[in-house]
Amino acid sequence: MQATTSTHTEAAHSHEHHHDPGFLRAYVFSTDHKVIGIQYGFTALAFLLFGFLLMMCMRWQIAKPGEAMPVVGKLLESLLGDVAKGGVISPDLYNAFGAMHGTIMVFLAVVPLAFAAFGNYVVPLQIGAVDMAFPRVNMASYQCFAVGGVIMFVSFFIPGGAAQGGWTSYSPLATIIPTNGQTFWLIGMVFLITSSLLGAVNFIATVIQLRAPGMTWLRMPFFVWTQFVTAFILLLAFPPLEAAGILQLIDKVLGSSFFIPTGLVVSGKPYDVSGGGSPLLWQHLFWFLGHPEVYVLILPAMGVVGEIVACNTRKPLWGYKSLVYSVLAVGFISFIVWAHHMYLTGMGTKISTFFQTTTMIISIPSVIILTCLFMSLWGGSIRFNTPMLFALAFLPMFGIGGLTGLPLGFNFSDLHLHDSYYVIAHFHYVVAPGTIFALFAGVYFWYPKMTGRYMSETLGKIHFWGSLIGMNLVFMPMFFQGLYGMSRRMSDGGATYALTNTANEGVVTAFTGTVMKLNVFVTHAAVLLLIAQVPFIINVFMSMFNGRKVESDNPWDATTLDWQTPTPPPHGNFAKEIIVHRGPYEYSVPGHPTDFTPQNAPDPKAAK
Amino acid sequence: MSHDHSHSHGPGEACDHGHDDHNSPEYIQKTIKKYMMVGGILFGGTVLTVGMYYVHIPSVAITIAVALLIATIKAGFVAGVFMHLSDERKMIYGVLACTVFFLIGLMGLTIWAMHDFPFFTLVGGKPS
Amino acid sequence: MEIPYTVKPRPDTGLYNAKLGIWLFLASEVMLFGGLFSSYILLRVGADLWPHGMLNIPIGTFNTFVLIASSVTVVMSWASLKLGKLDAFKKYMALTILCALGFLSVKSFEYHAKFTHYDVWFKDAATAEKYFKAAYGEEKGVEAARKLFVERFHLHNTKATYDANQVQIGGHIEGDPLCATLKKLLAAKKETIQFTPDAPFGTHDHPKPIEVKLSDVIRLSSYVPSHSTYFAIYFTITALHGLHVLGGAIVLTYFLLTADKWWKKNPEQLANRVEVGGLFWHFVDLVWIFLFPVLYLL
Amino acid sequence: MQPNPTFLEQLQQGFMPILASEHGKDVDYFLLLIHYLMAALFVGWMAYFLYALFRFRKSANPKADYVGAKGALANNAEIAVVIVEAILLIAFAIPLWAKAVEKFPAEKDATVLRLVAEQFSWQARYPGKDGKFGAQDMRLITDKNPLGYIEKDTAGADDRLSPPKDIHVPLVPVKVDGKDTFKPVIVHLTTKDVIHSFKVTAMRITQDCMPGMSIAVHFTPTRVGKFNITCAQLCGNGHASMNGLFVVDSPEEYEKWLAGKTTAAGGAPQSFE
Ligand code: HEA
Ligand code: HEA
Ligand code: CUA
Ligand SMILES: [Cu+2]
Repeated sequence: MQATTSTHTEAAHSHEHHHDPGFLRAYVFSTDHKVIGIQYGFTALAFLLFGFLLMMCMRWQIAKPGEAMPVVGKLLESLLGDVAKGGVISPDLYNAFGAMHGTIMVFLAVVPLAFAAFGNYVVPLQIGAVDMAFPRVNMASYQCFAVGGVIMFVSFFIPGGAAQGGWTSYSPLATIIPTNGQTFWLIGMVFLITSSLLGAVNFIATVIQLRAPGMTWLRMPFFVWTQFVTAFILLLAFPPLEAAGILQLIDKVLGSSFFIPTGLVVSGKPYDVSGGGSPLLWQHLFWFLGHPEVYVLILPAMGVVGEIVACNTRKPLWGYKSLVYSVLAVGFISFIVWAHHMYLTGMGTKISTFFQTTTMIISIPSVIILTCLFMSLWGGSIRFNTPMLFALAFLPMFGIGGLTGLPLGFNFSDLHLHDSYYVIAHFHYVVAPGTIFALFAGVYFWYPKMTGRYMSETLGKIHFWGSLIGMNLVFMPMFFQGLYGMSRRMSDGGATYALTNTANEGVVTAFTGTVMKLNVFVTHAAVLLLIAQVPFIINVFMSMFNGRKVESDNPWDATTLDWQTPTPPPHGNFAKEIIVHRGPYEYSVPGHPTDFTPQNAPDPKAAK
Repeated sequence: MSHDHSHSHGPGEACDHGHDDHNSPEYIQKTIKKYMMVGGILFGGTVLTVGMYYVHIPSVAITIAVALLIATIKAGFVAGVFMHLSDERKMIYGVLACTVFFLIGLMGLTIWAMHDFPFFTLVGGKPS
Repeated sequence: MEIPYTVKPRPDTGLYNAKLGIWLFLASEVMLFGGLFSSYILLRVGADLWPHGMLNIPIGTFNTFVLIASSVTVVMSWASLKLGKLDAFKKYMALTILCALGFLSVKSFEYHAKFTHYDVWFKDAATAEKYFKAAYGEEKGVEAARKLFVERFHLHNTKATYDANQVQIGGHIEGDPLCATLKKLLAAKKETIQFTPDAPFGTHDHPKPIEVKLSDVIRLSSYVPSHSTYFAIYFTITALHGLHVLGGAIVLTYFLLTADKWWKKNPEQLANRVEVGGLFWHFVDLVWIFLFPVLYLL
Repeated sequence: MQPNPTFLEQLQQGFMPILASEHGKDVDYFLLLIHYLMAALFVGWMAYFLYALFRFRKSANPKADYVGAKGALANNAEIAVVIVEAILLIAFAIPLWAKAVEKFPAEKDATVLRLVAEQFSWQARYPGKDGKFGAQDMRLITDKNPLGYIEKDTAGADDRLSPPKDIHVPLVPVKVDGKDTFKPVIVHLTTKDVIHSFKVTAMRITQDCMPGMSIAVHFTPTRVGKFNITCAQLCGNGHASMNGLFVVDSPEEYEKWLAGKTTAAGGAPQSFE
């Protein structure tokens, strides 16, 4: 530990030789991977909060169909006009918020946070590189992302509002809605996709080319592996969606018919286009990305959890090789399961059998990954700090989400569950208490490296328990609602189908009081969840100034290279040249004086 | 993807190709001849394809197959010689192999899915 | 500390960074165009009528030659650098850029020709017949129109049949307006248009202009994306390809203009940059090698 | 008809809506099986998880063990999951799908109707005595002819049109291979505009209506009653209110209902009330 503190002073010393690059160069147009990572991180967190707030408006409407939203309703009316007349969220606005909640959460919050922010900050550090392979491409990637984000954000305020076709933007609906929201969405998506592609090229090249001497493939931390595979998924799955987006844009703007078949009649009038297209084509191209995309959301999260579990159990990850191979397998198979989102579009039996089978096959590597992480606990010396709590909670939460993917994966049970709240609950368990918890864990874990200060443990624990309880109260009831037949994307929360609706008199499947009461319950739980985020926000900002200072460069006594740098790492990252001597998780090595052996610590045998 | 490098060498060690030969003037001179030849082949292939169109082979299937075959051969020459793929590093083959795998998945499965569609389409609004 | 392997290859991979980078980028490009080609196949296979011979083959062939030539010159420019001949490099690179500009200008003429060529659909078979006779003569008129239609869609080769309700007549509107539509013409308070029909199949002589009442027309469209899925996919793919040509040309021009500076500073890096730019350029050529037969010939 | 059950009572019936179709039994059974598997895995892993967290907490186990768990348990758990999934897939999902969805009954032995979705309503056409639908052309659609039937077509002369959002089928007892069952229903689904999805939870059936296509589904109702049709695919701002009634009548009531409906294509649709 003495050694690391001395590198600290050394770095501080060498830092003085750098000339001051000026505020703009240092923070806005920086090409340093750490600055870009932090830029991504804050933008993504802001969008995460924004996406959540959109959902709170929707949850209000689900719980109280037709009633004006207190306070916020007025604000929405003055900002957005008639779509929020009298503070009531109209179906148009509900659909716009729904589509944008999905889009923002997936493309503007979780991907940038999990992949771009953590990836940018941590991957070069963990492989012992001085920066990304293409720093300027890295900056361009962030700028494309920012432009895409601005376009998405602005689209709320254009006449007619944001896109209303769901995050899946199925044609013909997305094309037929006369407002311009969809056009903005598509242009925004083209920017976001371009950003991800640039990022992916950069990540892959960095991992392949810039690993420090001795950092062989199987000495790379698990986190780097997950990012590497994620980058490949982005690189190869996004372009077909970009193609599809361009086609839909041309449909929308130039009136072509890629996704519009002949003979449509909209509002009683023949739809005036040439026809001859296919709505299924859009779905294929969308889900060709859409399914691999969900692994883009989960793999980096698994990587974060792996790092934190290893460090806080003080022992090597169990089955490191199986983890790596499983991640590779997930990456490959994720490209050939996409049509399980399309079982009920009338597809033939042969093809649906194929996709059911691949869907079951892909669950196997997921099971292996989770099993390895669970088994890693055995024999550990577990420290329950905040990052570890979130990382531990990830495991059963992802487990629930993953397991409930199984009934959806068989077309026979999907027959009943398709497009119900069961699906909503399934994937939120994976992405919200799953991925988001892992990301929280990552923030708490790497914060000391980024700032030189810890986040508050007390606030952290309040945040953790509030979030854990809140998340489960929000999403667990949705399984029941889904089983009962409650459909998703209903702007009135299913009131049309409720027994209280007089038109449903005598209808035996009308929603009973319980189903409708659960709506209200979930909304209350969501409020609790929102309140539980307050300590986090306070914590992030306050700890920068008065958090407890780290006592060394390696505050968690971790083995990977990201902790063998000065704190915070200077431009160029490492104070001296790094040579890697061993695997990533050499914790509690028998006979070693400390319970961790950093990857770059000289080989004791060689020293003799 | 790339596990063939599980015991990768540190920098400074010998690499898997005699790289310097490839930069020698004699070698480049030789390749220039190759480039000219490939240029010729590409021209010839184009003439052949267009010629075929004017000859008008009765079977559409054969026309398509032959035209695509010629195009693939031409593409092979461009990629192999102009883009030096015939003589590239393993890493790049790995990347391209993944790409080809996914491309086949994309094209093959969507086309299969569309063909395994048991239901008829409405043409001009009429069931056909 | 500097980023390693920007010029010299990394020993264990044998690659310098940019070369790996461009190949990764090209991999994603393969998927992009792959997605578009898949769309093309699905649209075409799903269509009852897919037109044929709508594009000018000699021009397309010429452009193919231009691109192939540019591929040869760009690889020669790299080889020249490797041989230490800066002047030869400049010559070849300039030729490449010229080819790119040639390709683009030919393409824009092709586009323009499409934007000013129209198809007109009539409200029913009887009306259509009336205009066919006016265009191609009393006795042979219907037959000539039918022949044009059959040839365009290769009806002798498909299951679809000649449908008098769908028949259309192709040609030019007086004054060659750009991208006019029925809506625009009506909005301009037009009641009739002067229409020069296409030459009958197998000839090159346009018949005399005929007068078409807009009230007899149900649809009128120039050859733009909204005309049919064929033109939609044609314009999408070729425009995207055109953008790649343009982007490539800009980058290559930049290499040409800064060559002297780099030659002094680091000739090897210049050669690497040209190699990487060339890889992109060859890829653009490679895409065209497929586009040409698929869109023009098949 | 149905009293308002408490949460507990609903939990006891698996939180599933009333079941009213033949294959629905299989769906429910299959869902139950999968949830048993999921529950077993969840409970097993949770027990392990909590135990491990407790036993290996820092205060109880200050020094971690470099090697950790020895394989068998985990491997066995993985293999078990694989086997159970394979069984579910091969022994249940695929054959059940083939039985329930793929094998269509003959049209003459079934109640056949053509259901057309539009923003935001459902309307059905019944083929009448001749069992043949009149030809249809979307271009003819007007207010008076909501489904675009060609009037000249004689096959359509005895077709009947349902009011919007009110679809009826009869419950006709029949014997198939000596077993008592009911007459199956075949629904040909189309849509005029965007994608909708025909979902009748009581029948355990969901099927997207794809523009430009006609897709058939079949199921066998097993009890009379009024059930909800839900539109399960986002189709615009009226998506939430795009409900409909799927009424299974006794044969007599069905005939009575049908008799009142218009026949000619040109007939104005009756209003809902
Ligand atoms: C990160 C996101 C993510 C992940 C990882 C997954 C993982 C899986 N998903 Fe999910 N899915 C989504 C996000 C995700 N999904 C989204 C966003 C949608 C909806 C899109 C939309 O329509 O808008 C969706 C929809 C969706 C559908 C379509 C449903 C429908 O529309 O009708 C299907 C169907 O097959 C499916 C299946 C699966 C399967 C089989 C997995 C498998 O990979 C899961 C494998 C994991 C396991 C099997 C867990 C193993 C765990 C254990 C064995 C241990 C258990 C221990 C404890 C519980 C303590 N998903
Ligand atoms: C990654 C993806 C993701 C995430 C994280 C979430 C998170 C949440 N989602 Fe979302 N959701 C989707 C993706 C996601 N969702 C998608 C794709 C759809 C389908 C859309 C469609 O139909 O098209 C959907 C739909 C959807 C619905 C269904 C709507 C409908 O069908 O009508 C509901 C209903 O309750 C819902 C609720 C929630 C809730 C309560 C959360 C909560 O878990 C949110 C929790 C959020 C936080 C805990 C944020 C904490 C962050 C901060 C506090 C930031 C701090 C900031 C700084 C420090 C600067 N979501
Ligand atoms: Cu129709 Cu939703
Ligand atoms: Cu999926």
